[in-house]
Amino acid sequence: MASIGTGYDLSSTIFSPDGRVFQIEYATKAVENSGTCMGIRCKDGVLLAVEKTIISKMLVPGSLRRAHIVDKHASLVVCGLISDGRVIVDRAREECENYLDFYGRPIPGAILADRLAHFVHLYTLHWSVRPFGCAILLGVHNGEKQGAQLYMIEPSGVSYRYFACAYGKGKQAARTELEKLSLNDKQASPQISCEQAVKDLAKIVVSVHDDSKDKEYEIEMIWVRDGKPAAMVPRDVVQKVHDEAKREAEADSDMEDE
Amino acid sequence: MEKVIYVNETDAQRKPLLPSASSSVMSGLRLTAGVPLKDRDDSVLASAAGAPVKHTSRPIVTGSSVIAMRCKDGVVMATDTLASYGSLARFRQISRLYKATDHCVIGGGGDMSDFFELCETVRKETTLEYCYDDGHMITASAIHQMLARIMYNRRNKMDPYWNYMLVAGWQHGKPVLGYVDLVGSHFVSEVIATGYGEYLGLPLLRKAYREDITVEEGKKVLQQILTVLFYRDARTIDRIQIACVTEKGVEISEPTKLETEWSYKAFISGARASDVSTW
Amino acid sequence: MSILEYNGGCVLAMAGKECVAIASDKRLGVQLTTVAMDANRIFRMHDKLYLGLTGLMTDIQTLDQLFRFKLELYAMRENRLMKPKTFASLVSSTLYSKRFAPYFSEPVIAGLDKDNKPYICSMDLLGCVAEETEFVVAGTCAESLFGTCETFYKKDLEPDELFETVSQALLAALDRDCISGWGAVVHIITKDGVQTKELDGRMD
Amino acid sequence: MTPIQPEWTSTEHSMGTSIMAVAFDGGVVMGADSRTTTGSYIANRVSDKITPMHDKIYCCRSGSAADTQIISDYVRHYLSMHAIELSEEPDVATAAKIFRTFCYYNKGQLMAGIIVAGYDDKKGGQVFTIPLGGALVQQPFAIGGSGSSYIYGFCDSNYKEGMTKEECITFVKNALSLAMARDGSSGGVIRLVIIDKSGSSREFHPGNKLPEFWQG
Amino acid sequence: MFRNQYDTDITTYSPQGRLHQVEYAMEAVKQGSAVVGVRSNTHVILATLKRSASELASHQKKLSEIDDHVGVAIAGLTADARVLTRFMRNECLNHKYVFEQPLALSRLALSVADKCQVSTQRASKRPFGVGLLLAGYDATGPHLFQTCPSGNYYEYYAMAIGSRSQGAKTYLERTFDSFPECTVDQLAKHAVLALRETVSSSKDTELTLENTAVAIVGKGTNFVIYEDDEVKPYLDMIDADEEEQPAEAEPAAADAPMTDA
Amino acid sequence: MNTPESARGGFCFENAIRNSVLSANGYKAPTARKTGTTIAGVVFEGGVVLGADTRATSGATVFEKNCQKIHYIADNIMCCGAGTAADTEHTTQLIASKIWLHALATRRKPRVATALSMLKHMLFRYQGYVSAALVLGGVDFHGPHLYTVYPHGSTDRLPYVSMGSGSLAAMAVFEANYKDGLTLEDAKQLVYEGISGGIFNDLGSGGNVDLCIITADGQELIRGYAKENERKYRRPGGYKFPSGTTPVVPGSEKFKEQSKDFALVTEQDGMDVSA
Repeated sequence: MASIGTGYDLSSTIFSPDGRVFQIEYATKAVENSGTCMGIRCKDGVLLAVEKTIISKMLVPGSLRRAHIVDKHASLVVCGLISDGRVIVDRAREECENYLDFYGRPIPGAILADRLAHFVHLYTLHWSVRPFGCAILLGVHNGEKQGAQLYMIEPSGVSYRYFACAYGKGKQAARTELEKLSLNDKQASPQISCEQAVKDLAKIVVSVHDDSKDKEYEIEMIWVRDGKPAAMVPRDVVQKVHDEAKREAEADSDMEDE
Repeated sequence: MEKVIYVNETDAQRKPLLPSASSSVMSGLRLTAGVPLKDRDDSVLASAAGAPVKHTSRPIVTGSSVIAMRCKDGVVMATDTLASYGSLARFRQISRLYKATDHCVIGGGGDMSDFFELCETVRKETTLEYCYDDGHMITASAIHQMLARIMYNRRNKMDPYWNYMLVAGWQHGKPVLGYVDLVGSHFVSEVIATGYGEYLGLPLLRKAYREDITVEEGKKVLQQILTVLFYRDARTIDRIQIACVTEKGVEISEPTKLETEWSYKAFISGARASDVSTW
Repeated sequence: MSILEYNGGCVLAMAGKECVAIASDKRLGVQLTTVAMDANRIFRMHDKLYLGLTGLMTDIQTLDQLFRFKLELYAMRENRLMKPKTFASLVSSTLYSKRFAPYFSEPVIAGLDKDNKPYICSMDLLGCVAEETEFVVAGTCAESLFGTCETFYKKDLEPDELFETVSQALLAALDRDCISGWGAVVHIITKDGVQTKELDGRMD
Repeated sequence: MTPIQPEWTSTEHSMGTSIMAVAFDGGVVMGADSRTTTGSYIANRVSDKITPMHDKIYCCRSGSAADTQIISDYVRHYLSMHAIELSEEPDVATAAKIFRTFCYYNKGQLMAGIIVAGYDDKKGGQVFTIPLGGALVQQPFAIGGSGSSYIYGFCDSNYKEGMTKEECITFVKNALSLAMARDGSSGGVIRLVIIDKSGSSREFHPGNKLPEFWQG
Repeated sequence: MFRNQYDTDITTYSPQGRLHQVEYAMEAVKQGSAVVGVRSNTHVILATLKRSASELASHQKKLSEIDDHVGVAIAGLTADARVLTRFMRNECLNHKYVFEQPLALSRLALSVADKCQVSTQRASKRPFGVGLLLAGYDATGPHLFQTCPSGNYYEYYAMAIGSRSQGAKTYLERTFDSFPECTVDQLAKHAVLALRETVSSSKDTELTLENTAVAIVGKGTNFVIYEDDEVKPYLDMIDADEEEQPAEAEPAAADAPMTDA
Repeated sequence: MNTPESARGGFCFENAIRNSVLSANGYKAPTARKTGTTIAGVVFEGGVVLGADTRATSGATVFEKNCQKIHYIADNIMCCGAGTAADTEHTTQLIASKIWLHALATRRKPRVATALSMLKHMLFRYQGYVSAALVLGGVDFHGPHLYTVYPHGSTDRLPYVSMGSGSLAAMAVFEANYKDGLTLEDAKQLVYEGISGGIFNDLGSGGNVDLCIITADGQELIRGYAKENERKYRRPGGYKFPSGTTPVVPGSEKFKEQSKDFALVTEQDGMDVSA
């Protein structure tokens, strides 16, 4: 990398001569090393999924959470440094509480995403702190009118709304796969249901997973569906679709072998 | 915005690096429960100088009695649906029962604005517990204790939440019933009544209580007591709600009207000019 | 401070078998200063009727004079002595007539009636009679006296036993009251006469 | 040390009341709730606040129970003496005048708001109201007591001249049930006295069968 | 050790997206003497190896009670551990004061981890150089948590951290499937055996009454620490085992002498 | 100036100035003995049942454990009293004697309404300063009557009533259990339950339950209808102090024999005024 050793890449408060803030780019690297995270907006809600490497077989399943409930109507997954992600989770919960407290209604996804982006951005502005080493995929459901929404907030503090998105190690492959799903019709309304998306995302995780590097991994999924509070997709359900996806993948590769 | 209870370091640490997106003071009006330190210091100085410190010191929109009984298979709690404004029966369709969790219900009397604020505080706590999603859910007795701490804290600031509340729950296979009031005193008991219920309801509750009384029997007892309260407390009306907490969860009835009796022989006869005595 | 506690002092009466005891302390104080150790608050109305008065000493003395006056008038008019119960009514109505400007004194009456049956009663300062069969108390250590008497009292005590019981009950209570004490006096009224003894109590 | 006493042990017995009277052609309809309170304890839930003064003259009492009872005792006494002296039925106005005398000359000591109504042959049905200071005012209809403040609007908009007896009864019942629903110091049953040339009759409407037309 | 210009500041990422300062703090944990934690369906047991700075010094304690239902074993900088221990005790006490109930283990681990995270993101701070094994019993049963200087925390069935903990981990991975049904004594034996794996390679160290400590917490049992003579039964347990089947002699490893617990 | 024996009736205010000066100087006027009290009554077919507890208090101290709060007015009228003990005692005594004179004058059995009228007028005159809250019950020519009288002089007529600090406890029991057409036994049970509700739930009330049943045939006062709070502890054999235990000031002993100057003429128990 051209930046290394130039001295312009040691602090987030320093621009390089060509107008880049390298520390933010390096923080993004930390995110890209993370297990793949995906989110998808569905007909009846929004689903987030994350691939988690199992670092030890003695780990209790579900430990080292990366999918978090933020409020009754909002969820997020952390892509990147998990402990950094928890700071954002806390902040998100606080924002939700404040908004509900003051306006008497759940915070809209756009505002939550905006406030979190502000918060993340703040950490790129001062020498005494470092940017967050994580990106956030935010799934919010604001009832019938506003519906389900999916946002991604990157370490730089930028935030976009998506039909579907992916980040982390396998992001390129995952994005390609996601684009293959029939995400929306002409009115840009989503086509598939959450139930279906669970299967689809499991398959994508399996397909982008690099077996040669991390043998053991599990999938964590979280959703917010119509009329239901945000919740983790039950572990047994995820396990089932995961196993199925793996079987299918093996069958495919066997076929290819033949 | 600040949390109600300041107890530990983490709260301080969780405070945002920079002021929250929603600022807590706007053109001199307070938007949060917390009082800026300076204001508090001022009021302490004022009182030291002999000037009275002013707080809202009386309830405005008030609810009357809350009564409850712990039964073998759950807890029953009942209130009427009136919120008075002095002697004006201002809101006749107010629910004074709050479902805090799947196994906990809170009933409140006293100032209704304070009661709703306390319910919000509890709601925040239970939402946070929901978010943690770690298999732990706050129990009724923990809510009871938390409310007691909040109340005691506020009364020490000479600015109490003007309420008395009952907390009923089902936890670890057992019914729980507790009381908290504006000065922070709190206890658990098999039968509790607040407000006028203390004088009119408690004697009947104590008489009706048995260790093996069931929720169904308990509901009938409470209904009878609320009838007595309607007869004898000028701040109680004949529309009530009964909540019960059992293993199955919380069940709060729709507001129902009480059956009352006004037609005893001696009640009907009024004074006539020819009567031997008027009174 | 209640005006009833201005001078201190207490009285106790207890019924025995054909006898009755009435006892008091001997202190006269002005709030916490002791000014006399020979105060008298038990008054002989006649040989079988004694009146104990607690409270403000000036009212005690006024009432003593008033009741002696009334009794002598009664004795002269009727040529007989007043029954204790009748006397209680007299005291009660006298006090109640000053319902809205009362004497600050709570009386205790002890006597023997015509069959030498003991009669005891106490009153509040408005003249509400409380007749008892066991014991009555009044004064600054009434609560302590209730405690000691509840414990020590026995039915049908002979004069000698009655003296000991009353004395013990009184001394025990006096020990816990700093505005009563400094000696005590006990009268045991029997059909034969009145035995009077002064007790050697604490002088602090 | 005296233990803290609840309010109802020390508060005076009073009638935070809803009372009312309406004159119609040939008589009056009087109505009252039945709640008597000390503090917010209901000492009597079926009290009778419509008190006979004479065969065809009644009064509705509000304020201190003790004061109004004593005053009406005196008025009844004077009125019956007066009737015996005259050997005819007293005028409603006379009854009202006696009430006024007591209320006016003792205004410092009394807490009494009274509605006097009845029938006499000279002037038919009449309604007089004597508020707190002792003024005496004749009105086509009168309302009084703490509950009345909630129903001025209703009464003003629903009163019509020349109502029949039955219309008056409905009017009184509806107005009182509204007042009783909103005023914590009023409640219980509605008692009505209907007075006309032939004498007086009573109606009793139990607390569980009051008009509920206002409840949506 | 490789040195670069990105490893001197906690607020600086390396071009690969790594935080070297945090990684170095993790190294501090590995310098501490080993601690082992194991969990059954009812109990959690911690076993620790204590060091002493010199023959004239006492052995550094590595176990502390946090509350009746929680205890902690530390590996890394003792002074940093003391700060965290005090913090955790405070958390538990506050929770008990407000809710009159013991603090759930998951919440305690979370709050410690959050505290650790804060000092990985501020230029004015350094990460805590200590790893913790939290053992406790709460409304959802027995739990064993590990926290790291990075602010990560994990829940384990069995875990070992500290110097030469790899041996213990290998032992645990081989045997932990059988732990859930273990009795307290069996579980304790596993803990001590795993701990022995961390010393079996060195010539001059073996588990003794002085350098071994065991702590137990579980259903109906408050957190109790066994030290000195109290540890004897546990050491006897493995000795008895040994007589039956002598352990294989392993080559000595020449690790650098440690300066902290 | 008033001579001590001046018997002009009414209250005497000769100490008023002195007492107000004392209280202005900070010497609090003492509180009188009160009956914290639960009193109640119920009408049944053919009569009334009155009930009362038996505790008298001064502040928080129990001054009498077994006092009688059901007072005699006439053979067919009784009155329970709550409030300042001296006031209830003397008010009822006064009305009793007035009723007795009234009965002699009219040569009729007294009516309950007469007693009620006298009570309310007297209490009204004193504007609540005579603090007597009463439950008046009786049977006369017109049948059973039951009233409450408040200290300010207002009265109520009801089929079931209660008064005093425990009145709410008793009233709760009545409201829950009263029915039309009670028998004597029903009424006794109801009053007993009401009073015991007061005894056990109101700290100002305690001791035993007294009942009084009045019917056309007469009245029966049952002292200690229920004694649920008997003293449960007493030292077996009691405390015994041998003669000489208490130190006596030497030489202070005096003995005065009963004098024989006056004969103690036996008073009769009551004047016979039945004519």
